[in-house]
Amino acid sequence: MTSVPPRLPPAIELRRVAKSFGTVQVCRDVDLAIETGEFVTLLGPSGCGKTTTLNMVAGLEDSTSGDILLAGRRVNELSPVERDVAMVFQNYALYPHMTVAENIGFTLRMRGMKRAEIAARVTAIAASLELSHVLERLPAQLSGGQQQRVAIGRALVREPRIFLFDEPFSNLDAALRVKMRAEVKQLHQRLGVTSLFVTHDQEEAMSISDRIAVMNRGRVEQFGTPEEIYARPATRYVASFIGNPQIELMPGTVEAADGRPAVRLGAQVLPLPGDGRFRPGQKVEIGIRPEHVRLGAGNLSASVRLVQPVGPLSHVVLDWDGGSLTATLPGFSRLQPGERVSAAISPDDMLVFDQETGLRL
Amino acid sequence: MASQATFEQRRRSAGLFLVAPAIVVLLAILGYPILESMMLALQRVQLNAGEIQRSFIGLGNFQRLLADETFRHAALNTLYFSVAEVVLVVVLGFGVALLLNHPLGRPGFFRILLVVPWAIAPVANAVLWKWILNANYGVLNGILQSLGLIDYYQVWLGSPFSALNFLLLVDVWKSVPFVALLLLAGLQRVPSILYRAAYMDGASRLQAFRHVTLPSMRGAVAIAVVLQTIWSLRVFDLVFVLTRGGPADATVLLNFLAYRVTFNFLDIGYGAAIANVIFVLTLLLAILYIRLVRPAEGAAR
Amino acid sequence: MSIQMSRRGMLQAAAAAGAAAALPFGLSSHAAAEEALTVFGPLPPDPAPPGAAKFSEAAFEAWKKAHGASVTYDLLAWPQLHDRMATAFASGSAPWDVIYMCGWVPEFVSFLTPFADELPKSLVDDLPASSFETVTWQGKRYGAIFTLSLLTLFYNKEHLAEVGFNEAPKNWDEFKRATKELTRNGRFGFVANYGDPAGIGGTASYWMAFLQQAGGKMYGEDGMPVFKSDAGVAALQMMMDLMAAGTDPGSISYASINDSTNVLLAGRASMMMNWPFMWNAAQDPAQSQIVGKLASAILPAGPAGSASIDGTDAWTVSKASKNPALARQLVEFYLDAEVQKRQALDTGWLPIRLSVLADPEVQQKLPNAAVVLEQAKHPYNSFVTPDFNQVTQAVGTEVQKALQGQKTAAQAIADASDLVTAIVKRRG
Amino acid sequence: MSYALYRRGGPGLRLVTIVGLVLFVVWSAAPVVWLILSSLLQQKALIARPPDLSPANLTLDNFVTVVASAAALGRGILNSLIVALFSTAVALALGAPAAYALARLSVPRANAIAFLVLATQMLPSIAIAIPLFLVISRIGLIDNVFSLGVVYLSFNLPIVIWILRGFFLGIPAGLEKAAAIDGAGVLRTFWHIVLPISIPPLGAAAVFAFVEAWNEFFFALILTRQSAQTVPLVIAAFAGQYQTVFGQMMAAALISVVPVIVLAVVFRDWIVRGFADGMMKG
Repeated sequence: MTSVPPRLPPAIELRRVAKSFGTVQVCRDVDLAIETGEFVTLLGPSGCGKTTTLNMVAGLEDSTSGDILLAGRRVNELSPVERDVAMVFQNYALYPHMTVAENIGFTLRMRGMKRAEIAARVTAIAASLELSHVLERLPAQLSGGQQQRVAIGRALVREPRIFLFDEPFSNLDAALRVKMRAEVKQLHQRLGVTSLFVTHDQEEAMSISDRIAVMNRGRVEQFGTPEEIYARPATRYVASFIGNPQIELMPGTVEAADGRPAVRLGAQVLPLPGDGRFRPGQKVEIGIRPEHVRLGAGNLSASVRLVQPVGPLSHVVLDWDGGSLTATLPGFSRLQPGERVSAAISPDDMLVFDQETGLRL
Repeated sequence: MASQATFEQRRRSAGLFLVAPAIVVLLAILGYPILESMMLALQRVQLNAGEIQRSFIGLGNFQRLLADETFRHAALNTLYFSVAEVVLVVVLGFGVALLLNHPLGRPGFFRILLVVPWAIAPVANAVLWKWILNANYGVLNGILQSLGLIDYYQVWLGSPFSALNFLLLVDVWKSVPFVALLLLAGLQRVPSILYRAAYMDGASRLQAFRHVTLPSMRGAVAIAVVLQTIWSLRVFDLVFVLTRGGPADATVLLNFLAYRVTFNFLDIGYGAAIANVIFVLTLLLAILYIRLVRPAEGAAR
Repeated sequence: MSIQMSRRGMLQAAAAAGAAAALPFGLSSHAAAEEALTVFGPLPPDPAPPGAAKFSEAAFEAWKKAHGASVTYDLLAWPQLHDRMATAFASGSAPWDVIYMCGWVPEFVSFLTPFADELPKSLVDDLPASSFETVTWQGKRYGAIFTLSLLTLFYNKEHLAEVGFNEAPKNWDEFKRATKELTRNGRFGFVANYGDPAGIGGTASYWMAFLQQAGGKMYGEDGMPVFKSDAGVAALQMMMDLMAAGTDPGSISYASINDSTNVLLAGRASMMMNWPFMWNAAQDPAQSQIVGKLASAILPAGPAGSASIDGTDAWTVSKASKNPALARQLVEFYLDAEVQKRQALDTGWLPIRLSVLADPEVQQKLPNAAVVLEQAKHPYNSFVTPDFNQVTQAVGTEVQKALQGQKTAAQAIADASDLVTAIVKRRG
Repeated sequence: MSYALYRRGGPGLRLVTIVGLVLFVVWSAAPVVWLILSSLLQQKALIARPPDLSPANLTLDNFVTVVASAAALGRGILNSLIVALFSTAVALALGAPAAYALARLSVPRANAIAFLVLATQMLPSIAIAIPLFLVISRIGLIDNVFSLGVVYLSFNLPIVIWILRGFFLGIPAGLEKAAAIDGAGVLRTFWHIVLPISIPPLGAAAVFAFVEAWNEFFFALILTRQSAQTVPLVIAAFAGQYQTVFGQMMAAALISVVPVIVLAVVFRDWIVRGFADGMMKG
């Protein structure tokens, strides 16, 4: 019986939202609550339902069941414009027959705003996006980055309650993508508008979001801050999707060794945290992130298969009795392939998942 | 002022609102005539005592068709004509579209020239070709002889096979422009990024055509093929002016036969039966072509 | 103002239209009292009525005034006449009072009134009795022929003289020999339009002329075909022999008589069977290279003598006409002796009245008039029936097959007979 | 090989293209050249063997005669213009929205409807001519340019729907979504976004509808008398039973082609090229 202090309803809330096309279920019981001002990313591989979810929030697709609430109001039947959302599309979706100015001003025109006011707002937006000199050009005459900015300008100009981004950077080259990512994040910091962003790029998601919803096969597997998602993945799927290099997952069985829980991975037995989460005989999967593998001390004996320096770090792929393992070391590693090393993994760093449900134990 | 319809529902009802006028107009114009022609096909129609007498004879007209050798002959002619025409028109139309899509073919002159054969009234077109092909004073004979390609003036429309093929040639000449236009518009819709991709992938120009152009053109080609099928089965005025179905019924196409039976023989029920056979035949061919051109129906979505 | 599509003297037509428009408006105040007639017919140079073609215009105006009638011409190119008529009749709404027919009387008889039975005796007596054959159905006369249009032989005098013929071939043997000998120097002895099997002037109707020359008939008393006979085969064999002897091989592809006429006019063939209109066309230097070289004669005699077929251009009156008496009077006006004479002199279409045909002025302007009159003394049945198109289509197609060597004459005639029997039986 | 060269083609492709263009010009133009010559020659010269092209035979008589018949030809052209423009405008006005709906607006059974629309074209016009005549004469609209124009909708509307539907299917879905987000409803999206980017196919469809209506013969023959006669009937009038005045017919045909050529000149860019290439890039 706690008394809840009065607070704002979530800016975006999805309650058991499902979507199917015929017999194909694209989204299953998606629950999501996004607070005002938050920057949230829907992350997942293609076909996981993230874009469909975004479209449902935008009002571009109907949900088959469930409720969509914006600022506490059910909006299932509202048109996109009534929902007061703006969206930046994959491939930009700029109107090819309109100039940049017309593209940006179109939405204002649709609201019956006066020409002079439209022009003023377009000019202001264009200036802030460094588009002033291309206002009279057609989209086909712009560079990729400029097109991207026009698309953002089009979303910004109407000062919406919510920003939606549908893989907006997927057409840009890597450098430009990183740059645009920073611009969008700064923009968000400046304006503080609730944003929902869709991407399949986990690095993009990690770097830009306040919270991330990892989606898989139409479900939200985990919704949390980037740190939570990374450090405490709720499921094996989330663990494997997040992190670069990928987490190593190894099947094993829980045993009791010296009265403490341990896990048997092939010929090796590794200790587990003794907090009573594990039962002997339990089939589990062990996940070990590369940065948690400490080399040079410990009881695991392994041999170096591959060394990949990436500048500040080196990824070292090891072979050991339990299978293979990747370790991340600072700086340029001097290890040679074939070299034998010893490694240690702290029981507290191990992520243990139930083999059947995939849930973290 | 939220309407109580969702996005997709609104789109659907807007769709019905947009599609309805066209359907209503079409139904108003064609509904009764189409039903009537189907009814007529089941009747024996006679002009008697200043009025039309109609008696229901079930499938009698269709039974008569089965035994009618002229009909069989016309059906075979039509099948050959239609298939050959669709193939020729689409292939030539594609060729012309590719030529006009090339930078060298961009000048507007070519595009205007393209429209001309199609712009000439079919009546005049048929008479023009009749003179060109004339066996005695036709300019085609004159040109071929002066080029030394033939020794004697040929009777182009004199033998069954030759007559049918010249009929085909003339109709192809008239039909290529529109299909070329359609395919040219289609070609310009192929995203140039695909060609860049093909170039990056090291595809030869031919491979790019095969793997980029052709697949992207599926929709346009499908429309061209289906429309041309319909039109080739409707060819009539050309036969009427050029050959009257001769010699010895060699160029009788089904539509001409339907015309002859309906308007020359005033055997209106039987004519309607032939027309309905054309309808079914066109329908089958159209479905077949659609299947051929779009093997994977869902892939286009 | 009705359509003025005459291709000659179009400027005059425009001038006439201007003049008509300039008439004092007092005249038009009678309009309300006028009886209105609508006439459906062909455009010139095909045989068109006064006022449509350029002849007897003043007389026509006078007639209209005298009868308080207005006449609207609904004119169409000849090849389209039948279609529009068929559609209108089949839909039960043909708005015409007077209708041009060309061998279609039996076909459309149920929409016509037998007005010709009421024509004045003086007029009927001046018409060849046989001219009513193609417009009579079941004993009643539904039409009046207004131009004597029989096939005769036209030939290039110069060509014939070159091979020793000082006059036209008189019989089949001479015909074949002349054709053979005339076929030289890249020219052909004979040209025809065998491309279109059906209708008057189609392949079948040519064979019908030969059939009668051979002494045959199409139908027996019971209306069933009787042409599967020696005469029928001989007629077709004659056509095949002519083909082999030197008929322009293009003939099989000429779908209208115009195609083959041009061959003769270009001097590239020496003989053809053609209609009276040929005479004037051959004298026109703009279209003819044989001006002054053309002559005409009756068709060469077969075993039974000469014979021809009838072009049967006739005026009929619609059963639906609201004013059949006035319509009949209009046809009488078309057949008026003076109008007939102007028709002959101004348009080249021969009159049908015997008195006008015998008129020296007419005979002098149209030397072939005498020939056609002479031809009219021989049989010229076109064997029109309600299913004439269908019958000629069937026969003509078989004749084409024989001419192309696909069948022997006997085979083709036997097959044609079977087809026609089936057609006649289906009519019931 | 640079990309530019790759797209344009090397000397080999260039040669093939030039040869192809020459063939195309000959193929398209040769009969037309003969048409023009025919209209300038006396019949006598035309039936000579080979055709006698000596300057002495060149004449403008055919045109003079045809133009002098301005009553018929002029009215025919006017009628054809009215019929063609009316039919084209209505076909586009009704057909474009319908095509858009069938292509993009999740109308139930859209594919089936589209196919049925097309199927109406599979019944030969001969079959429907008599019933159609019956209906139109009952309501007293025989010989009326607008009833003829309405009848022309029976073929122009389905074809326009089909041509445009094909193109609408290819429009990137993102554009419509963006418009929806920008606050445009279905109708405004159609008007402000879809139509402007579909000008090339709209131009092609318009030219198609215009030409078909301009040249249509069979319905015009049956459904008109004198006052609503269209150009093809006027042209056909030069081919009689016994004589075809070929030169005059060709002169009339040439005159009748002029409006279509004008249309082609005006629309030549819209018909196919449309906006800058690569408009749909990305």
